Amino acid sequence: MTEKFEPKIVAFFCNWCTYTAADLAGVSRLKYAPNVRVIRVMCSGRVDPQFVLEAFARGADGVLLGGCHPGDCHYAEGNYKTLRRMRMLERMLKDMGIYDGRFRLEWISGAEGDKVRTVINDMTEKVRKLGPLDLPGKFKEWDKEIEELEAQVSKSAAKEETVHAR
Amino acid sequence: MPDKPKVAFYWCASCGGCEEAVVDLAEDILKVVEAVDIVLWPVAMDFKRSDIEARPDKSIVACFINGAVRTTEQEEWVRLLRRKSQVVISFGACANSGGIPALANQSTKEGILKYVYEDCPGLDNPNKTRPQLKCEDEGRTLTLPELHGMVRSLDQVIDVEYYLPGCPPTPKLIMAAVLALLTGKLPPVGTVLSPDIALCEECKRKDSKPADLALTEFKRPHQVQIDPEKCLLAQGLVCMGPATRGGCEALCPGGNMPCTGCFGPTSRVKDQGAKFVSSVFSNIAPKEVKEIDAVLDGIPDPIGTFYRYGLSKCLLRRKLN
Amino acid sequence: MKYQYFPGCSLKGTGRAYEESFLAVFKALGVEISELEDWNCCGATAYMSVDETKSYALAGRNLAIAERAAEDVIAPCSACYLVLNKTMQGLKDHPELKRKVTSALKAGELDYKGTAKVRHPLDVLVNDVGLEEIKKRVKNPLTGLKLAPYYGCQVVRPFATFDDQHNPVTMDKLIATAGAECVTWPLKTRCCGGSLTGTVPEAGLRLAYIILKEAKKRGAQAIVTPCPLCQFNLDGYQDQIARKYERIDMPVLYFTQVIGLAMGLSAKELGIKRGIISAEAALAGR
Amino acid sequence: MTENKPKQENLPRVGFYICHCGTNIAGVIDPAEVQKYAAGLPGVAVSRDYKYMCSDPGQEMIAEDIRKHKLERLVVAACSPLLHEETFRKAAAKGGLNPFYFQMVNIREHASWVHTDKKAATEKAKDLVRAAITRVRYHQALDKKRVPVDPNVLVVGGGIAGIHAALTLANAGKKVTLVEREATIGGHMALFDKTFPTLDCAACILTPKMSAVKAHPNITLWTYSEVEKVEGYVGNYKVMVKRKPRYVIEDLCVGCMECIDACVFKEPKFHDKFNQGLGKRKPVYIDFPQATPKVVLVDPETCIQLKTGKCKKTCADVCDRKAFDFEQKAEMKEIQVGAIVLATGFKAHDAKRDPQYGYGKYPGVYTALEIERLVNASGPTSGEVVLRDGRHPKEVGIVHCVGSRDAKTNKWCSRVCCMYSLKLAHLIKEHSGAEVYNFYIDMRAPGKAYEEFYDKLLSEGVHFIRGRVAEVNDWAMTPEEEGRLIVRVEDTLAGFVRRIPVDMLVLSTGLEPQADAQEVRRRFNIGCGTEGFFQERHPKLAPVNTFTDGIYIAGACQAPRDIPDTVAQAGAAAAEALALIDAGFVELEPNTSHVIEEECCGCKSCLPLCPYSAITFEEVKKKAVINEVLCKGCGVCAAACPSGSIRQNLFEDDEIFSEIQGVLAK
Repeated sequence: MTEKFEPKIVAFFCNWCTYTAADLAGVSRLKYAPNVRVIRVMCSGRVDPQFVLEAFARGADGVLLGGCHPGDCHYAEGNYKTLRRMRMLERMLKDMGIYDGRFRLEWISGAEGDKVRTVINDMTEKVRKLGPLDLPGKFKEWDKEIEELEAQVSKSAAKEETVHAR
Repeated sequence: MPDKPKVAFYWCASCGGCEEAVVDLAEDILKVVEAVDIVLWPVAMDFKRSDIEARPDKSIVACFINGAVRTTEQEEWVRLLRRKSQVVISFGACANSGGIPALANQSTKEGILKYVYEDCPGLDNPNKTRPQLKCEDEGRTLTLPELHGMVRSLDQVIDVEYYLPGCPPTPKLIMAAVLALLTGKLPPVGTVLSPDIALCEECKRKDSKPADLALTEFKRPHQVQIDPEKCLLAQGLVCMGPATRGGCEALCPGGNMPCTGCFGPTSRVKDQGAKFVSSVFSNIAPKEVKEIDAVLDGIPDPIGTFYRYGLSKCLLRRKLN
Repeated sequence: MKYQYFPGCSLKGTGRAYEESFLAVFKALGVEISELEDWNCCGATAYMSVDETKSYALAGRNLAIAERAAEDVIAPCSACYLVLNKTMQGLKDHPELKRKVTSALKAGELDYKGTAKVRHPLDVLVNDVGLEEIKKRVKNPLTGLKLAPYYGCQVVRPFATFDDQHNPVTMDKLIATAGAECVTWPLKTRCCGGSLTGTVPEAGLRLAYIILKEAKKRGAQAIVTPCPLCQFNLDGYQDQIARKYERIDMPVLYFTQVIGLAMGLSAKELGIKRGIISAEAALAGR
Repeated sequence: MTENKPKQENLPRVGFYICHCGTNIAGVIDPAEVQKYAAGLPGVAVSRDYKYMCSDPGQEMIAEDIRKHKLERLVVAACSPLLHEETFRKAAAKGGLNPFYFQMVNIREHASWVHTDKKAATEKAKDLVRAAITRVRYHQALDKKRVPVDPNVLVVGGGIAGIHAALTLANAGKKVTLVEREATIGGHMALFDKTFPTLDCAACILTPKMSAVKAHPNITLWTYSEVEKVEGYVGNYKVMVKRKPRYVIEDLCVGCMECIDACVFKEPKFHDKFNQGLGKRKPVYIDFPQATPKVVLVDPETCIQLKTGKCKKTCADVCDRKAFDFEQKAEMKEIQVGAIVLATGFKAHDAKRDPQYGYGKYPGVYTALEIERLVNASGPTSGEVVLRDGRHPKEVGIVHCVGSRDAKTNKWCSRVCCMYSLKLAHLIKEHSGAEVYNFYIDMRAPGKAYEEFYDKLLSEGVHFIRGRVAEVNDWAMTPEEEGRLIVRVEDTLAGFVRRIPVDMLVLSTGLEPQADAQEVRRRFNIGCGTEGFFQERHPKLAPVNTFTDGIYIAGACQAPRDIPDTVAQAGAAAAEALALIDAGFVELEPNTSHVIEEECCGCKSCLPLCPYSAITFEEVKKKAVINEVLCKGCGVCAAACPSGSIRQNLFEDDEIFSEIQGVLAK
């Protein structure tokens, strides 16, 4: 039996625009896919590319970053800093084999509750089509080659020790 | 004469530069040799694996291992040395974070073998012969170690007590580590034996760094006449100094070349490349996507630039296929 | 200074005086001009409205040939100038169109990259050669001559970046440099009748008449234009206009002829006599 | 690498609470299941679900549990933290816990209200709860900082907005410094003859307020001055003001204007900026008779003494107060204020940017501001509507939306042009008897008594032609058109193109941001919208606040607006400033960043990132330092510090990493 794959998406939303927009979507009772887990930051500029990598490494199938529209940042220009570094991060992710919209940067103002819905639904569907990324599973898979040897070595070591003891 | 403490040196996937660094201790090396018994040092002395296997566990006081772990043989060796040693010091960038060899984590094992034995220009291998792990020759069985699927840092294979950073570690840091070992004045396990503050602290160009870089272009060192006094980032060169642990006394910037990050990040940072990107690209000038991209185009190989010595320690560990 | 030259059909036909004066003036200014090898129809005329893709391919072929050399291309005919620039822009904006055109050109072993630069001689004279340089060579200033600068619709709209779309002034500056007086009027870029003179003559002739009449009213002794179609429309239909409205007798010159005259080139070299309405009286009477 | 993970056995004791919010949450998410799940997570000492956590009993339950179970951390899963974070922080404090040992989980707006699949919503709630419980272990005890507020106020801009704000504040007993760039206050309003829709005389309502400013004991008026530099933060701004030299000592001049008569130039011959160039002035001049302060000034560009040093100085000779000082230099003044009101106004659109209307080419084309002066009784023609060539116009066209609602120039509607065009139509007709044609796109008259004013104009026989003017030229096609300006326009109501000959054409130019709005906004550390007007904090709920606390905006510097709205906004800005001052202090959210000195390498990467200049470089130690009062807590610097040496309170790396791990750990 194959269950429908439900992607896990970690979102970083800025307090003033996108998080507020997500609240607005709630107040407006808009319905959208339950696949996104929002982490609140004061500004999208607080999002360190390390956070994005960490989210992927810990099992996110997608990472969404939401900030104020250019020119509308609560902190004047934080979102430009986000944009600049995330453009580079996107290139790096691509070089590391993570692309096709698994990482997404969206400008959503506090008034755009509906955009929260459409972006989340759209991203969920797109990531669902891509299938699981499952880095924790992959890490385990990759490390099997050393686990095998670890087991072997420790076994032979145990044997050696007994020989030695004799 | 009481037994001198036993010390071992070993190399895995490395260039030999770390061995050079030990030799670079110059006359100081005599003090070391006087104080300890070297029981293994493949580059300089003839010991066999069986010699180590024959030693009791934990009988080696300290073992310095450089190089990344790429093959089954290296893995066997480091596991063996771990068992025989009280303290393992991960020595140099390759052991600490994969180093240059870890850039191979952008390719698959098959991809590498295929390129090396089939596709590489100038290759004369019409039958596409590849080395075999095992073969029979005149009745003897010959074996070769197998390549792992990826390059690992030493601590991704065995537990490690200390780290000496650098490509290679500087003689000064090596000597300090050896002295600490000999005197027993050891920091907590897991410590990197170098100041936990970024390189700019000790860089002579520090004062010339402007507050706002507002970079509009990145250049590679061969493309510019480098001003020997001025901050290299301010000259549009990718200098990893701000995101790199100090301790080398800014050797490269002192030699008119930008820091490429071999000392790895400070203890507060998990992923050196990502953190550097966060910092330096926040400070470029343009605001429009097109213009931003034009600036980024100045860095043709981001992974090779920001993870030159640390791809094994990238949070993603390797390129997915 | 070196340029490639794209004549188009007009400058080899009805606009021969334009070609003659253009080449003569540029030669006298020491600008090297070499005609584009194996050029074809620019793609204007009826092509654009019948089959846009073919029209782009035709223009694209000229551009691909031009790209082989490093020099900018001068297209004196306004229609050629417009179509070539339009093609560059169109192929840049529409990848699918570009794919079709480039594959058609590939069949002819041509490679279109979009690197050519198509210039108008007005632009080159004012911005590359420079008014100072031209002024130095004016031997025979046209003092006392009153000229109406008439740009037509195509040269500044919509691709030109060298002049204002509403109120172009490059030719005004050249006229002043030639020592003549420039008439100010609001019809600089109004329609000359274009192809309507051939298809709906009652509309086309009226438009040409409006321009001729206003120029005369404002005291112009001749109209000066950078466009062969405008020149042909305004010059060639004055008999018909006379029958329908009134006789105007307004010579219509190319700006290159005006500069040539001021530089002391002969009327013959400049093809002055090729005009249907004779300019001799105007030029002599000043 | 080290990770300072709290050890399993010493985990702080967490109290977890999930709110049903009636059925708002419980209708979709199963609170009991989440509560049971949380109880099994490491470190959780108490786990409860309750109908309304935000109610008094709910809060009391938390406080009680903190005391009874010695809770060290608090997690509440309920609505949005933007709604009730403060409520539960207080509940924590009531129980004796530092309020910042608290993390809130939003399972209402972000889950129960937006999902229908109950199982998936409950799973999502568990993930979010786990993340918060993992995160809260890393929380630190924090305090809110209080800073005192200086009671003095700076008002920048002496138009009607600045005047009204300054008077309101001064009347409330606050010391106000009003800084104006021009030689007189009054702004654009001082140029007008009448104001719409009431047609009261602008001077009659404005000049008393101008005099009141000058006379007010609480107002220091600095005209011909500009703010050069602003430092500091809410409640504590240090402002540098440059006072340009007038070459006349302000305190000595009584404004008798005898010096103007005595000037060696017998006739006025220089461009008169105040009269939009329609009149002339001398090198020593005063903008208009009611100028405030009523002090003359000398223009260094045209004064012979100032240009050559060789003049008979008849002006100075005639001054018995000895007010002239040709050696005067610009002076820098420093003031301390707690709040700033920016009322820097607008700039009229440059009609030359629309060449099709022929401004600057045909002398018969005027801008609306020129006409304001022309119809003004105290203007250069004493209110006579006369063309530049001396003729009296028989027909006048007024083109609306010049530099407004136009993709080529400004997209926005300038809001006042329809109404002032009506006013000018009325005044022109009244003063000259000419036929007046209004060319409009839409007639916008949405203010009190505005539509009625439009009706009045219609009944006065002013012509209205709906259509955007295509072109204006002097190309006559008939003898009647000779020598006149031809307006070509599509009459969209009649459905054909018309040529309308006029003698005078008025361009109703729109309102634009001041040319230096960007520099000014940077100086004051506030934002501009895409069109270049100052950005309000919230378009509806905080229209006079900016994103910088303590700096307020009023009038047309924020967007085009008319006089009634400007005055209302100026009053609002003054009230906001008073609210700040009278509170006496401001409390700052502790989510600020700080540099760990011994970890900072002094690379300066963080310095340019801070839009508030909160980060400075300490030159002796060569380390970055963050002023926590200036810091607004965006965390950009913390994200960008390449060696991880900047921490943001409440959003530390450990906290966010643990939240990521928590949300994904399964």
